[in-house]
Amino acid sequence: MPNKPFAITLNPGSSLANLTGSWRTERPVYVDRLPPCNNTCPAGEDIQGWLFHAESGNYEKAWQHLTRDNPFPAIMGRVCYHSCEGACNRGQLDAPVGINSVERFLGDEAIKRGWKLATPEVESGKHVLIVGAGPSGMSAAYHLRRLGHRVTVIEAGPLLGGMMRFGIPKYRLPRDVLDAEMNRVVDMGVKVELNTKVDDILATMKEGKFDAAFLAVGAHIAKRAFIPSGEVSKIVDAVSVLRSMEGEDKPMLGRRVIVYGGGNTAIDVARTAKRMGAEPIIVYRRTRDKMPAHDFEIEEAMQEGVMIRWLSTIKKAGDTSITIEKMELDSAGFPQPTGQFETLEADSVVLALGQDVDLGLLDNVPGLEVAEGVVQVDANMMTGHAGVFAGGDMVPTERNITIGVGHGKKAARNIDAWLRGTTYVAPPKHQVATFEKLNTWYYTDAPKTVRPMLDIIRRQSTFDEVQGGLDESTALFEARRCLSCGNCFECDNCYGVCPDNAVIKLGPGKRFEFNYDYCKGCGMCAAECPCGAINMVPENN
Amino acid sequence: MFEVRIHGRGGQGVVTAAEMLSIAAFEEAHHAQAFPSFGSERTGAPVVAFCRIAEKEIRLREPIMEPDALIIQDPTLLQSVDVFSGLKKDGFILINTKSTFEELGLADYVRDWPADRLCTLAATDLGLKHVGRPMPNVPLLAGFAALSGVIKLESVIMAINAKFSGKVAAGNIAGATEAFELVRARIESARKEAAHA
Amino acid sequence: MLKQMEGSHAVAEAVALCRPEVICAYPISPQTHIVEGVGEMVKAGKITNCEFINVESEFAAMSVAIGSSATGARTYTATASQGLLFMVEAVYNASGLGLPIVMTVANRAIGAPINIWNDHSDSISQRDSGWIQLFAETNQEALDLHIQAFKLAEELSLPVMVCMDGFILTHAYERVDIPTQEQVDAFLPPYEPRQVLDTHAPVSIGAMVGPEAFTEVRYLAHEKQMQALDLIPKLAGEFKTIFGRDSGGLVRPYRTEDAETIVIAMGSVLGTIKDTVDEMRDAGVKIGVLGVISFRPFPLDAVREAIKHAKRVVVLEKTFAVGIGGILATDVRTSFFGFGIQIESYTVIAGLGGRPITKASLHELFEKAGRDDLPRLTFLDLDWKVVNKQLERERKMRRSGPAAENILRDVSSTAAHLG
Amino acid sequence: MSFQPVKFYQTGTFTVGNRLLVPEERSVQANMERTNSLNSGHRACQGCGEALGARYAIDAAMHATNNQLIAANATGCLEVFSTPYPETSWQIPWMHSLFGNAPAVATGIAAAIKIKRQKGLKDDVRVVAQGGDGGTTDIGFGCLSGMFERNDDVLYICYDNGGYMNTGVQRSSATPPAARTATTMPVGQQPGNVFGQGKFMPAIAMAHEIPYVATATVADLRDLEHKVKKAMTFRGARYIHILVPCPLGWGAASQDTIKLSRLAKETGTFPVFEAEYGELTNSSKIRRVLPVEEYLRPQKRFAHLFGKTPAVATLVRLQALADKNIRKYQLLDKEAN
Repeated sequence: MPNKPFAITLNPGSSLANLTGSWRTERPVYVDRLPPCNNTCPAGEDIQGWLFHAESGNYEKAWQHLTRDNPFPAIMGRVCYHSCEGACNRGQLDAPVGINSVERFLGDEAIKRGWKLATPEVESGKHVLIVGAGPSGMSAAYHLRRLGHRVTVIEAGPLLGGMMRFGIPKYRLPRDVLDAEMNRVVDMGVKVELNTKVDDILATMKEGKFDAAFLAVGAHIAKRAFIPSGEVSKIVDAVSVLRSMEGEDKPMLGRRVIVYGGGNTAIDVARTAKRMGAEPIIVYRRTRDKMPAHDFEIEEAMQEGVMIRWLSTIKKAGDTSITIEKMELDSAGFPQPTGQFETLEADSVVLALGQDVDLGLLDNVPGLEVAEGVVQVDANMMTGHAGVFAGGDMVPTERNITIGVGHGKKAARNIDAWLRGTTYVAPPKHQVATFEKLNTWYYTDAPKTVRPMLDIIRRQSTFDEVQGGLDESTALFEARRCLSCGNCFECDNCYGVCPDNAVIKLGPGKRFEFNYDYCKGCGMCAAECPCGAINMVPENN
Repeated sequence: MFEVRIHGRGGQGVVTAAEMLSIAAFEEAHHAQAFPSFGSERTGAPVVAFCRIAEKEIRLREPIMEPDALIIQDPTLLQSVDVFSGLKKDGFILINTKSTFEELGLADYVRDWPADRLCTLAATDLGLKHVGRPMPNVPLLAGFAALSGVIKLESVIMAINAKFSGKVAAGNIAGATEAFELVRARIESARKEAAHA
Repeated sequence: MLKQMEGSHAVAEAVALCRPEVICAYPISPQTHIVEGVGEMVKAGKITNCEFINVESEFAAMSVAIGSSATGARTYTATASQGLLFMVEAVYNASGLGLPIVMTVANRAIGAPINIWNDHSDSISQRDSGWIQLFAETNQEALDLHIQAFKLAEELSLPVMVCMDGFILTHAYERVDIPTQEQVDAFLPPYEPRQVLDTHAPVSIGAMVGPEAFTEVRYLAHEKQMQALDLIPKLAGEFKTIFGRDSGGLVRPYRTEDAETIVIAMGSVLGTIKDTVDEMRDAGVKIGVLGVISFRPFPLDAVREAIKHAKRVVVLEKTFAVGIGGILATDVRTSFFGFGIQIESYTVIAGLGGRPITKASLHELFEKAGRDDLPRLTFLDLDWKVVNKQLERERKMRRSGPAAENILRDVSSTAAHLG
Repeated sequence: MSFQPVKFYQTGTFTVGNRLLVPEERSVQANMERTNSLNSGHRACQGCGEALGARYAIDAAMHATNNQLIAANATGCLEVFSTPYPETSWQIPWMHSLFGNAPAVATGIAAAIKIKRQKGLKDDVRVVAQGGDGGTTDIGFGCLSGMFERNDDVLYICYDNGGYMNTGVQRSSATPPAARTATTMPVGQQPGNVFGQGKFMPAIAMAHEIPYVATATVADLRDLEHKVKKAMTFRGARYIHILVPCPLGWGAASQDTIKLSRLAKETGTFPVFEAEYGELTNSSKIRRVLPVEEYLRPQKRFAHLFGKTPAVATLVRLQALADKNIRKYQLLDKEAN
């Protein structure tokens, strides 16, 4: 600057010559953490990932992202017990993100708009047998097909869906929704054989020249309990009642229906009975908080007029009545008889005491081990017999649709690896993004959107779907409540709050980089990162 | 060089009078230098202003200590200020008053003075009459022109026009003219008396 | 065009002719008439494209000037005395930043005791501030120096102080020749800043400079003032070509050719001295005068050249360095010290706080000097009676009271009659 | 919130950026092409609130003026750390003159610009002056008041960190009561800065009835940018007072700068509001009211209040001051609370 007065006048921005990064004792680094929703999802969905696209209003991309892991968002959005929402960090702020409702919205949008699942680019030439067209089997079919394998599903029943159809009343899962998502998998080129029971798995595999098999038979056999009863007493099991709802002949239960049990099936059956004009009473031996059924379902059932007798067991069933004994909880929380009895009028008793799987097809499989009514599998979901995998209700696990769907995915990945002669290794999990890692100040106050509920009168008398869906604006709102725990969502906070302009913004979708030439290591970026995606680590000298 | 000292009180236009005197002299192609007593005098306080008139550049910057003429704008100053300090013998004295030198008690001081170098003029009244304000400075200046002959009435009028405009200028010109005539008449009668004496 | 007008008004006219763009000032006697004059001209539209800002202090006045000058506007302000001291921090800043501001200082004493009358203490207190200081002898010169000052300031990128004696010049009505706008425009081109706050070429002005470069910055300021020693006479020459009169320059000798005694002084007192010298010359005394116009930069060579044949110099200055004596005198001695020139030098402190410097006193002074019968340091017309009385009082009493008020009481018998 | 908040978005308008907003509604700081008026390489301490506030404010002003901006800067930390010889961090025309004269220098710049515009300059160049609290409330107070009174076309921005941090953390007239500084040590009968002294410059600015006065903190960027941009829609004197924590002077962790700003606002200790022509027009409401302890406790300058015997009486007085701010500046949203 020869023309400017010496030292008095300086050229702009020349301080770039001064690399203040040398002051640093700690450096910020960008990290990705595992959001608790993803961590919890039995189906292994990248919930935060698909919400990200939904937040932008790009629902098809969100759906595509979602269905990478789970092909049934419309079903999930209705029947999943959404443990993700229980884990959601937002729950500690106001209310969890309504992940389930957004998922349903995406699923419904996909059906409405006819979005298609991705088909494989290359065929592997391998053929996989799947036994059972329930959530686990159809999930596996989808994933294996995506991976390029030929898939044949053999189903004993007349329709696709398994327990999704025969275990869940239509007021919770309308059948057109179920059919749409099942058929979409079939449309990928999955072969289905209905009304076909596999009696000997190895024989069927050999006959069909299958390279591997995935066993996904549902728990359709009701558990029985001994109840002294008269001859004319009408005692049926819940699975049969629910199954018969799908056929032509509706079950005849009478007006006063006693449902015995405290699980979700008990609730389903009671609510179904209510819709058929009955006055159902659930008899359960423990208290409400001990009831295995989900509380919201209990609440909905009670709203609809289902009566519940807590702390009661059935001692005797007569022709038109039953005798129950009152129970009390001991200090360990177990129910103990009190010797006090009561008589309830009853036209029928429905037993909802749990179900077992029919394992007859496995009788002659070498190496395969069965214990406590379920098949033992290794970490890769393979049974003791090479090439035979199992999942869903058949293996030791909690039983619900989402877990089944997750098993299908996991099995598919392992089957795929096995077919290629390798072993599937899941990518390492990031550290979970816990609530204290977040700076929640930055999130707008936004209470959860309440999904519309059907009028109580209609709920008591029809099988119309109880819970409505979100419309686009509410779905968008709900998606945008996501905190993006542990993963940069490009809020620009680090870029903005750096007093030294030492954060480089790389552009939409490309996130940021630190400019360590100037970063002094003050830690403000990490402190003010809303989602905990920046870590401060000591400089190594 | 002709040196004039003007005494008055703050608010009576003493400094303006000196300045106008210098303008009048300048209009007659003289060199002139007017300056105040450099004080921060407030209204009512004794004020002095000076004016030098010469035929060449005036370099001298000292106060006028031996004036050729005195204009006294307020006769009450006679009690408190040595207004006659350094006045050259036979210098001009013009006093704003309705009284005579004798009535002012100056009979002894001016005993040997030529009568045509002494004059009193009720200048405040003239100011009131023509401008509506008790400003004696312009009538005195015109009176001084008549008394001393150092400047002409026309030059005083030019100085008035340089300092004032509109009605104020017109009033001042009228006042100046009347004052000039009054003083000239008195001087002439004084001279006649002196000639008769 | 010849006009009879007040010095302040003449300066205002000169400033107006220089097409200033920003004028800011805070009133202080005896500068007020200047800024009132330019303020009215701006308001009346006589000066166009000019912003007149009534600031809240002298510190603000100089600060506003700094801002506007750095933004490329030709900037003018005026002050005096306490006002100059109040803005000192900004005064140094303006020169340090090399901003070509022109400021009139209507020279006035500095208190305490408070005193509104003329001497040079205010300007001289800023002799090391890095400003160029030019002292006007007459109102004509004051007027002319302002025109030259803008050109000088802008060519060097240094601020210039035009110093004129408060009241003695600022309030004196005398004849001045007001140049035409065409003449001024021919002499003074539009301001082309060396550095400017420009949104299209951003720079940082006024950054901190550490030990590694500060000396160089200061040296460069000195170097610029050395350049001014060449530029000031050159501009005076150009000025004469266009305006037809001698004004400005570094020094102005008067009857020094064969002078044995040369009186050196600055400002309006030179006129009284010249009158005295003329009278002494008429009496056959070989005496001359050297007026110093450029006090900063101090023209060592020009002063030496003017006095080298004299036997003695009498430096008469309207300022006083308490504890040592003369200031101008010290600079004058620097001009010939070490050059093998034998000159007696006498320092005379005169005219402090408006004390009139009379021909009578000067006659006596110069005659004494001619006989080399003068103390090295003389206080012209010092009232020893008053001084000794106060000293006596202080010797006698611990609580002798405020000196200035005592002295006023002592001299009150003579205080009333003259200004 | 003094600006229209964005509703129903993941982070609304609390974060610096929001990918879901249309570009025009995004903050200046979110822009990849933001000016970085105060560039990297400056010598501010780690976590300097003033460096942050200055970039926020000046970038916003640059944005609002289409990059036609000149800044005058008072002496102080900002000036010293931004122009270490022979470098400068400023990318805009910038000038430092003295400690106490930034408002007047800015007046001069604005005057020069006005004349240049009269003479044909096309660009509508605007002027900001900036300084710390010492340069603003103490030594520059006279010049600032003069600039306000004349209604000069200058936006003055005060970065308030509550003391003379540049010279080693001495008390200024903006130092809060009870705070420890090097000249108000926590000793004696009334430890720390005394109650009842000091001045709140925004209220004084309002008393001048200038077109626009606002306060802001570095914790709420959108609010700050909104105010700077709004200030630029006015002609005449404008004043923005930004609270900028000083990790050194406050004895706080470098990463807590924004957090402390937030707490200052949420406790009512620092009222965030806007005023036009002397009248309060808007208050940034407190989102979740917190007791003043939350703000004081992380700062070592208040550590003496939380010793073995907590200074309960002092805390009560400080809480009362915050409560007064809440009432006076209407900091609670009546509907929300």
